[in-house]
Amino acid sequence: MNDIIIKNITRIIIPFAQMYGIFIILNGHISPGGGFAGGAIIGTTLILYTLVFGREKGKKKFSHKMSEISESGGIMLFVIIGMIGMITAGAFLSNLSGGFPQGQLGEILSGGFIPILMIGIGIKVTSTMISLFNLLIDEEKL
Amino acid sequence: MNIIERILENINYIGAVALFLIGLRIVVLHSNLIKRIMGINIMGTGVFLFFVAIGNVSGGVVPIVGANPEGSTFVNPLPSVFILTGIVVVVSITVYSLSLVIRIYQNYNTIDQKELAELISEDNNEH
Amino acid sequence: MVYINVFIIIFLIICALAIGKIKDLIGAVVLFSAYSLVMSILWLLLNSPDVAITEAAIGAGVTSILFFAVISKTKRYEK
Amino acid sequence: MKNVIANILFIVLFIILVIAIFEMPTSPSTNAPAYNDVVDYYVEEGADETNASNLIAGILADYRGFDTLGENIVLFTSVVAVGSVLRSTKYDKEVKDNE
Amino acid sequence: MNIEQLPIINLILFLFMALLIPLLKRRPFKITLILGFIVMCLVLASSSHLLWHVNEVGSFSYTFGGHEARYGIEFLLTPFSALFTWVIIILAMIIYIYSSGDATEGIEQSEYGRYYVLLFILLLSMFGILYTNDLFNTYVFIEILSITTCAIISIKKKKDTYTSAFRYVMMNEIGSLSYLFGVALIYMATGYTNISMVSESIQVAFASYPFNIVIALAFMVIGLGIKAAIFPFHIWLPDAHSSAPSTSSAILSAIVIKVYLLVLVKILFSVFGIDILEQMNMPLILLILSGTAMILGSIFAIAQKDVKRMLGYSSVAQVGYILLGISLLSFLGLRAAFFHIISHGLMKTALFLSVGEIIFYKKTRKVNDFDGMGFIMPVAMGVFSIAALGMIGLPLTSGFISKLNLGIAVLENNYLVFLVILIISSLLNVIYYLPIIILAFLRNEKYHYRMTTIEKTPRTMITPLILLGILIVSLGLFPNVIMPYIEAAVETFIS
Repeated sequence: MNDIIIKNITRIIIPFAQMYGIFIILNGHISPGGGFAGGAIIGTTLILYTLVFGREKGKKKFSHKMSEISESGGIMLFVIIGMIGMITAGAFLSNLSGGFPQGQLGEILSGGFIPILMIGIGIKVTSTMISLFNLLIDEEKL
Repeated sequence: MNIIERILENINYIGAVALFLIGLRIVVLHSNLIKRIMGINIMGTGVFLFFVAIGNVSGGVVPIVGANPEGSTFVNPLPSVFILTGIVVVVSITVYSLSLVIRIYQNYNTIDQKELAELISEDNNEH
Repeated sequence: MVYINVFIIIFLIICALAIGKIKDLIGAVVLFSAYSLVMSILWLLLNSPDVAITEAAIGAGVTSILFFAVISKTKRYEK
Repeated sequence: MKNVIANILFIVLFIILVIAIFEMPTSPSTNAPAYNDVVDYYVEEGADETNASNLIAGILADYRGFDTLGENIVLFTSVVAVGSVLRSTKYDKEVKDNE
Repeated sequence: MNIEQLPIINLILFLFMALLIPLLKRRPFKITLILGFIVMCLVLASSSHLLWHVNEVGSFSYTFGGHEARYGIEFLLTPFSALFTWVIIILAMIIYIYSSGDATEGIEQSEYGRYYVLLFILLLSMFGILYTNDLFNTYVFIEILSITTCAIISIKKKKDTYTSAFRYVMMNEIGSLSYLFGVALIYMATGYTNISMVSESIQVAFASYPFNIVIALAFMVIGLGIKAAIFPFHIWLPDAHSSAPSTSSAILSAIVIKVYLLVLVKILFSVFGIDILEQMNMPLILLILSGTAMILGSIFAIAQKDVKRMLGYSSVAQVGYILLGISLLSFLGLRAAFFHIISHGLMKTALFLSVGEIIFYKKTRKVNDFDGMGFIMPVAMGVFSIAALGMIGLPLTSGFISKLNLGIAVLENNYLVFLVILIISSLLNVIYYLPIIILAFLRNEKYHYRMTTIEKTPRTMITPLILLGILIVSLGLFPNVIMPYIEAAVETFIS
């Protein structure tokens, strides 16, 4: 696509949409939202970028290697947090009883591992959405 | 009329069942493969609507502690949790079946179930 | 309130039926997107905003884009 | 003809289900059987036990965190599965060459 | 680290292995295979220990996050789940060793990594399904299982795999969503998803809201029936089995279908309970389905020319046997069903793997081409014959014991009709299995000279086949080795 209006508007919109996605992820445990919704929003912005500026530029923003790392990294983070609970409290995914900091109810830093998990899920969903889109749209490299 | 009142009371459940069955009809009877995947999505939303309707409490508020006035009743949070999981699962299945559709189109040059069946039976007869 | 609910349900059912009937697949995806959006409004009415946000982002956003991507690589019209 | 029979079948099924719904505990109130002691526990203790003010996030990540892990595995699997289907390989080359 | 952590450690081991494989893709593939084998050995050790533990010390439950079972998710380790996870890991190891001998027919070298990722996630989901005691958690694992099973079919780059995988994924998804609808209805009436809590309160719910329970039962049985290929819903199975790679067909037919049947057992006996089932006449419906499956599955199998399709239809008939045992709702019936799940798992694995070897080296899948195959590939055909005789139900094989048990269970309930059906179905089995054995071994003297030109097959392919042959025969000779464990597993449902 070579339309200058679309390109400029996309450039303006994307940071705001990504900020909104990050806001939703970080506020997941104090207001409606969470990792899935926020991750999907950030994922759609990346898809929009790829659609407007082409596959090559999109690849630069979010490379294959990066998506692979965040792909397994999301689950890895989840399991490691669960294992910490297993070691400290004797049960997989122990939250506050596993020794995670409690924080102040209603603040961003609260809820033990919930914000960390939400960030992990957000990264995972983002990378999944963009890599699925890339897989579907990729030209056959023969 | 009594019956209309009852329908109005249970409209969400009836809608959920209707959507489930419409989705099922599209999946089973429609011949276009992409439409069938959409049917799966419609079926899914039907089930999720059923779950949400179970969790709803009229006059209730969203279960966020501290954001609501004292004494207000919370809606049931558990169905929402189930659906959040369910939505993502249905998306994964959708994407996987879409990838299969791309491959089927590349191999048979059609995404219509009836034409596909003919092509496959021709293939089998050749061997 | 009840009447809005009833109206939305009727809209959803008509949308779902139309998805089954329409011949143009792009149109079907647009209908599906609208369907998801209205569904998320309904879930907002039923007091579950978390699900509504997720459905609006995933159902109306990502799924539709993926459908468009696939239709662009296959056929647009069905017979 | 086949479609007509199927449509009638679906309509009959729909009517049966609607009649069944009338017998179900559908009232959107706290008296519904789904709104039981478990929900009360979540509402009363959930915020203290997880220290997250959004109860849904608390349940999602803490009480039912294992479901969420399973869901992440579904996403991971879907990427692997789509990759296994769509990554072009030698087979596609052969098909292209034949054409 | 006490014993209660072992189930979750099993799952984490599988998950880590699956995540590790993509990282190892630049190294020689042997390292991945050896690591995977080590993981499987570890899981086998821990499952064996768990099997011993639950039978000697007693069942235990494990809850996540230290919450009470009703508020969180619970793993329940009973003799049932311990026995069948143990069986699954043994069968999976045999198939794994076989597939490591680069005989994963039809899968390309570049896809091996993904194949093993999917295999380990498949094992994870099956373990999860058997361990978990939560209806919704079961749904999540069922979805993982269905997406991985479809993916290990479509990983083979051939035209017809895509269409059959597409049909399979559609059927699977209808099944999963029906199951989820059933969960919604049960949740609506009882307010729990934990199976123990549901079974405590389901009698009350059935008294006040019978429609909920009836429709939930219908949806769940249909949903799981589609996935387990119970008779009218079996249409996806022959296509999927015949087009998949041989190792995948073995996994599908020997393990995956059985897992869905086990979930069905769990749902029928633990969630609803015998009382409600009998009030709804559920056993009768299931009995009729199983009877038709036993006859029609075998008749369809006779008509097939493709050997893998034939084996697929034979699975439909065998699911009928298992369902017959389940639907008798008696101790003996369930015992026979469980024994048949194990013995059919062994026999079908042996059949698919030996056929897979023949397809791999001889590139033929027509039944008629098996002429003199016994002299060309004696080990593969020998194991095939043992397993086929087991399917017919000849003495000295495990198939005989399961049919004997099934016959006793049927007689106990005075269903003479089903004894007749059992015998007819066995005779039909004879019609399609025996000609292959005769073709391969007894006719065509001219092939004798080929004995000298036996194909050199890798040891990793031969060993599992011989092992399977030995297991089938020894299970037929000494069924009492495993019977106490099966009886303990049955006692978790019927005391």
